[in-house]
Amino acid sequence: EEQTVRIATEGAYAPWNFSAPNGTLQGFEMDLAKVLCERMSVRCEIVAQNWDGIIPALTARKYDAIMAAVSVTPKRQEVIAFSKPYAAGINGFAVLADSPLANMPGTGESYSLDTQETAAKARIAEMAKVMKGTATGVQGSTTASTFMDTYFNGVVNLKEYKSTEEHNFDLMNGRLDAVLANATVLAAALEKPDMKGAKLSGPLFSGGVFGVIAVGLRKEDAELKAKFDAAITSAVADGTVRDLSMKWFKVDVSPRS
Amino acid sequence: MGFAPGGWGRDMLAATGLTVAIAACGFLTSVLLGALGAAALLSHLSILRAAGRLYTTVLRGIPDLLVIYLFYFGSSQLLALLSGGSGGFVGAPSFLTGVLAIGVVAGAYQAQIFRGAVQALSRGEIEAARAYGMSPVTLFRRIVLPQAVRHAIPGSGNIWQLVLKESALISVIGLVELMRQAQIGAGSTRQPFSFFLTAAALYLVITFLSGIAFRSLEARATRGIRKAV
Amino acid sequence: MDTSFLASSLATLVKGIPLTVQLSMISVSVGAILAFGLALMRVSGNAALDLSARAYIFVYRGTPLLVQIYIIYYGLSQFPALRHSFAWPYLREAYWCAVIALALNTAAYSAEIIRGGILSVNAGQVEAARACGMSQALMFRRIVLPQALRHMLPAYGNEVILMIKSTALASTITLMDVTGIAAKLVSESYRPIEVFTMAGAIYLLLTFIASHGFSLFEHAVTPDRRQPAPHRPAEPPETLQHG
Amino acid sequence: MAERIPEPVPAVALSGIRKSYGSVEVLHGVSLAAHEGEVISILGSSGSGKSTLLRCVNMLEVPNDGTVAIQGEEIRIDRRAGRPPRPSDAAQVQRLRSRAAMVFQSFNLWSHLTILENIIEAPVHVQGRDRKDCIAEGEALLERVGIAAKRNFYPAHLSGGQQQRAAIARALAMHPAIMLFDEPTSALDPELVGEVLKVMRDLAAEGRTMLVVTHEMAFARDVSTRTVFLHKGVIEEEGSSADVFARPHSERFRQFLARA
Amino acid sequence: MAERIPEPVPAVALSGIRKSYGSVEVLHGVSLAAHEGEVISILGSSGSGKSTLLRCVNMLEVPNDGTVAIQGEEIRIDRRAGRPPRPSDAAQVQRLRSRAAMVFQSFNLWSHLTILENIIEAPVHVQGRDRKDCIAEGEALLERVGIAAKRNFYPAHLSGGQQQRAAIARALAMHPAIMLFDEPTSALDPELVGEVLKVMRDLAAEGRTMLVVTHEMAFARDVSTRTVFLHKGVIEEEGSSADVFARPHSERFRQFLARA
Ligand SMILES: Nc1ncnc2c1ncn2[C@@H]1O[C@H](COP(=O)(O)OP(=O)(O)OP(=O)(O)O)[C@@H](O)[C@H]1O
Ligand SMILES: Nc1ncnc2c1ncn2[C@@H]1O[C@H](COP(=O)(O)OP(=O)(O)OP(=O)(O)O)[C@@H](O)[C@H]1O
Ligand SMILES: [Mg+2]
Ligand SMILES: [Mg+2]
Repeated sequence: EEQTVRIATEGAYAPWNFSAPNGTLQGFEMDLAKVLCERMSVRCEIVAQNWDGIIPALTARKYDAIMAAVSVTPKRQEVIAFSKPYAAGINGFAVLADSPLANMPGTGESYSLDTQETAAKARIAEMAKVMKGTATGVQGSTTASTFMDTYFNGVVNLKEYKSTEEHNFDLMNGRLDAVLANATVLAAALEKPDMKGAKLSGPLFSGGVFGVIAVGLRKEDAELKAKFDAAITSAVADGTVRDLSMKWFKVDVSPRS
Repeated sequence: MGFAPGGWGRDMLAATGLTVAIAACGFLTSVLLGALGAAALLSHLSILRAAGRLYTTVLRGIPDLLVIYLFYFGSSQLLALLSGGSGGFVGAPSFLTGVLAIGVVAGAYQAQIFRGAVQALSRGEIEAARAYGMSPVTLFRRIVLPQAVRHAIPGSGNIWQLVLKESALISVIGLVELMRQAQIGAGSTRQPFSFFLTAAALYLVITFLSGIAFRSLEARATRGIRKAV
Repeated sequence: MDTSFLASSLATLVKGIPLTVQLSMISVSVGAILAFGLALMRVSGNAALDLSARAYIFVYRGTPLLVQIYIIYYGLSQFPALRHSFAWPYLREAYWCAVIALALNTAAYSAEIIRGGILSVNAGQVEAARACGMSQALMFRRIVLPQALRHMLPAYGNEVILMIKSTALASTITLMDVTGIAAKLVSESYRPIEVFTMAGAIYLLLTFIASHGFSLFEHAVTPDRRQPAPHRPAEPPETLQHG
Repeated sequence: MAERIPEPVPAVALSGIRKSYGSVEVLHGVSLAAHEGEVISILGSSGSGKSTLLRCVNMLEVPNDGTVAIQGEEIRIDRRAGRPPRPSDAAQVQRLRSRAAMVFQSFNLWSHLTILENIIEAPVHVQGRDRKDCIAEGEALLERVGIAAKRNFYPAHLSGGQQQRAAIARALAMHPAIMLFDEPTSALDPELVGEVLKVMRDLAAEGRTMLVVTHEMAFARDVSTRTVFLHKGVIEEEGSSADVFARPHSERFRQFLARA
Repeated sequence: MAERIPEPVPAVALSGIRKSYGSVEVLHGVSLAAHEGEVISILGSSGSGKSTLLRCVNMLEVPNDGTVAIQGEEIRIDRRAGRPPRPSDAAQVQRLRSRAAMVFQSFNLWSHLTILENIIEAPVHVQGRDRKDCIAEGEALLERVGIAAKRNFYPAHLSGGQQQRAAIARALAMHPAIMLFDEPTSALDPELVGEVLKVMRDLAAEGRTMLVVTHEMAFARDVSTRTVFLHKGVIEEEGSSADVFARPHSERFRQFLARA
């Protein structure tokens, strides 16, 4: 008999996961979930859950897995288990095109904090000189805020927002000089007319604190974790993840391993 | 927005319905608990008074979200314990837990409002009811309640509004009410303004309709009362 | 329970108290003044005043505070004219936006409470004031308000407590009050129950102080509900008055 | 001696009633028994404790000392130290109260009910009588006190005298065995005073027990069987009305009569 | 003829007063003038409109028709169609009211103020007099009505008669030129009635104008200069008190006197 796995997502983080009118869930992770479930030969049920309660409800067994662009962090690992990663976290800064930050050093480059740490740190030091004292926004409780705390502590005036739209607003109306967010999300936002005049500036960062994005699972469900690991490994290996990534983000976020 | 296929209208309306349902049930619960709480606060038994004070102080004092978490995760743990297994998620139904959590919090506010309303009543009229042999229940039902309603309506109307907004917190336990639906829409289309403004407009519609109900209740409750100002 | 974690969270959260208290106090006081004006408009008997106050209350009670904060903080900044006006240095600051939003919101709720208090004053009491030639204003100040105050204190106490808790929404517009810090701690530790319990304890303490203050105040202004004090402080003796 | 003849049980028996407000004692041990069918007038100057005494009969004020018995049944009072005394058995008090109707000095009509509703309230909801019957009877009573036209008015829209009459009708509608009247004619014009006193005389003839606080000397002398003069919380003079008015013992009461 | 002799200006002049509640008219065109120093008793059965008439004098009820003049100054009334009439000039009404103190049938003491505070409230805050003086005077007044011991009590803790005396003291403290009394002795015992009537006699001797709704025939006959008998909203009998009681014209008033 077929096993049912309930997967929770936020349903409000386009283009990773979002809802269409009438509640159908779509996005990169939804497509990926379908692929993974097929490969695990289980029946999947996807539920939408507010971000705020998403981890407690997992441990309370309301569902069995989370696919909601959750980054793997040591703190989260104390509470839940993670599968093998299915995406890398790539983040970048957006600024107004007519601001002094418009062409920060390293624009167009990208650095991995794992493999190119020294070079990345050198770039960060240069950027810190330009960004000193500016107001920078990040979404709270994300890897972006951890990155700023780690590398720009005391340099910029950091403000935390509930969502990326909100800091984008404040970037556009001049309360902020720069925002740092997931590059996929920023790229999607920059295409919209209301963000005309904003652009990416400085290098893209991945690895390190940005870590990787994986399926969140209960620690005791080792068997399910094994299944997910296997399915993800194969989907990464045969390029499925890369294809989905190009389809939804127009960049490749598949984890390099 | 809009109702065409691909429009969000239908979802927003459905969520509005759920919001009204949660709020209405939560409000009724709060009225019930508030009446009990006020009775305790006004009791001549000091132990009941203390219990009433504890209830109103603690439940008004701690963040509502915490109460909801405790009700939701607490009740599911309790149910799991009772059912003896640690199998799947033994779900206390979200709707019920949400309504209870909201009702218990709002009840603490209602208790204070009812207490104030009762204390504003004419002592003489209460004495008359006692003198005619009314039991506390009859006294409450026939004399205190109809008159206290008059003093309590403006404050209670505030609590109704509170409950209506509070229902938004229920989304953390997985119900898609109006505010959560707006967030979903905002995050999915990346157009927060249109969604939040629509939600605000829908809340206003609810307020408008419930305002009519409250006003007619108030008019009924003030029959025969000479207005001071 | 991990007591050392609880203790360290508490130590961090405590830093948010000054902001939470400031936001509460400023918005409650400003809100009370506005509410008083609105309540007067409501009972003025002047149709235009009544209607405009009613519309204000309708809109502010009828929409979620979160949306109001959102509109004041993000919505207003959409207008370039405003961004170039004298008000922008204030509206630019999340702090002032939060104060404005909270004060405007509590004004609507408090106005209803004050109106309820005014309406519960007995007609005979007002007639006696009119009959001895009190002006409307004097009557309000000396007779109606003191009596209305007694009746509305429980409901107003509710409102102040709600306000203290509502300041938590300021964290949605980047302010690091107790809730803002709590959210940050949760995101670092992923232990929401522990952190929120500690934050809850702080809010409980603040609201307890407020509600206790209200009980004391209510007790002080309702001597007529109690038996007369057996021995009032003695009036100064006759001889002293003449001396 | 007269051991075989059973003493009739008094309808109301107060014994050694003391009542304090705060630290001020306003009744200093008052004893009084009203037998069935007796009409007792309670006279006394303002502030002498008349209303308080009447309110002790139906436990609106719980005496700090002394006992109250209604139709032979003593009301049990819980007088544990350190808190105000109160009846031990609420149900008992309710039961006894529904046999003793009161007309208040300040009327205390229920402001949210019309006059007719005021009158049928207790009969229907306390005594559980049929609503229709009560309405018919209530209308007859209103007719009798001359305010039938006001039956659908709220108390706030009545004149003082009309309110007082409504309060009397409300008490009569209970068919109480015992009636407690606190200055029932204070707001009435002399014509109506006469009317109301006539009604009370009829009630007396029906054998109801009445305690009447009054300032109407004529009523005390001519209608009531017994007169009690209260002064500063103590009964100064008591006896059959005829006796008391003809041969007052107490100096204070003589003064009172002289000035009246 | 007598054109050169100026008519004295009446302290209170009512002319053609009509007052309706809803569709029921309770005063059907009442005219009445009280000259300085006059004491007018208003008699009438319950519900005849006495309180309403008195309340029209100080605009607590605004007449639907007719005029009210205080010391020669007519109160301007705004009677635009389609809404209840109201005074056009609030300041004028306040000014005139502060010269006419009222004792209410139901006392209406301010419940949040002690008795002494009740008494000094209007003198201090309306007339702007010195607080200390007012306190001294208030205490003297309380002494005079016999409730000095209760000066720091709240109204809820007073007996009916004590409240009524406090209400009288409150009115006296205003030193009003005109006094409106609505059954000022209803809650008092006969002794006190005598006292209060004596106070009123003194006031009359001081030349104050008084309108007194009363059920005390003795007061009407012996103290008041003029007596008015109101019946169903119409003045049925009016004249000098001596005349009216000696030779009543109206049949209705004769009946009233007979039954009293
Ligand atoms: N607010 C009101 N609404 C409707 N009718 C009223 C109102 N006030 C008074 N009335 C009616 O007007 C009539 C006259 O009332 P008013 O109080 O003047 O009588 P009164 O002569 O003072 O009687 P009493 O001696 O009983 O005090 C009464 O029939 C009363 O029912
Ligand atoms: N709740 C109270 N608190 C304190 N003192 C009170 C209270 N009620 C009554 N008293 C006092 O008790 C005394 C007796 O009051 P009570 O009402 O019995 O007088 P009374 O004989 O009915 O007078 P009256 O003829 O004026 O109505 C008064 O001096 C009064 O001030
Ligand atoms: Mg009395
Ligand atoms: Mg009257």
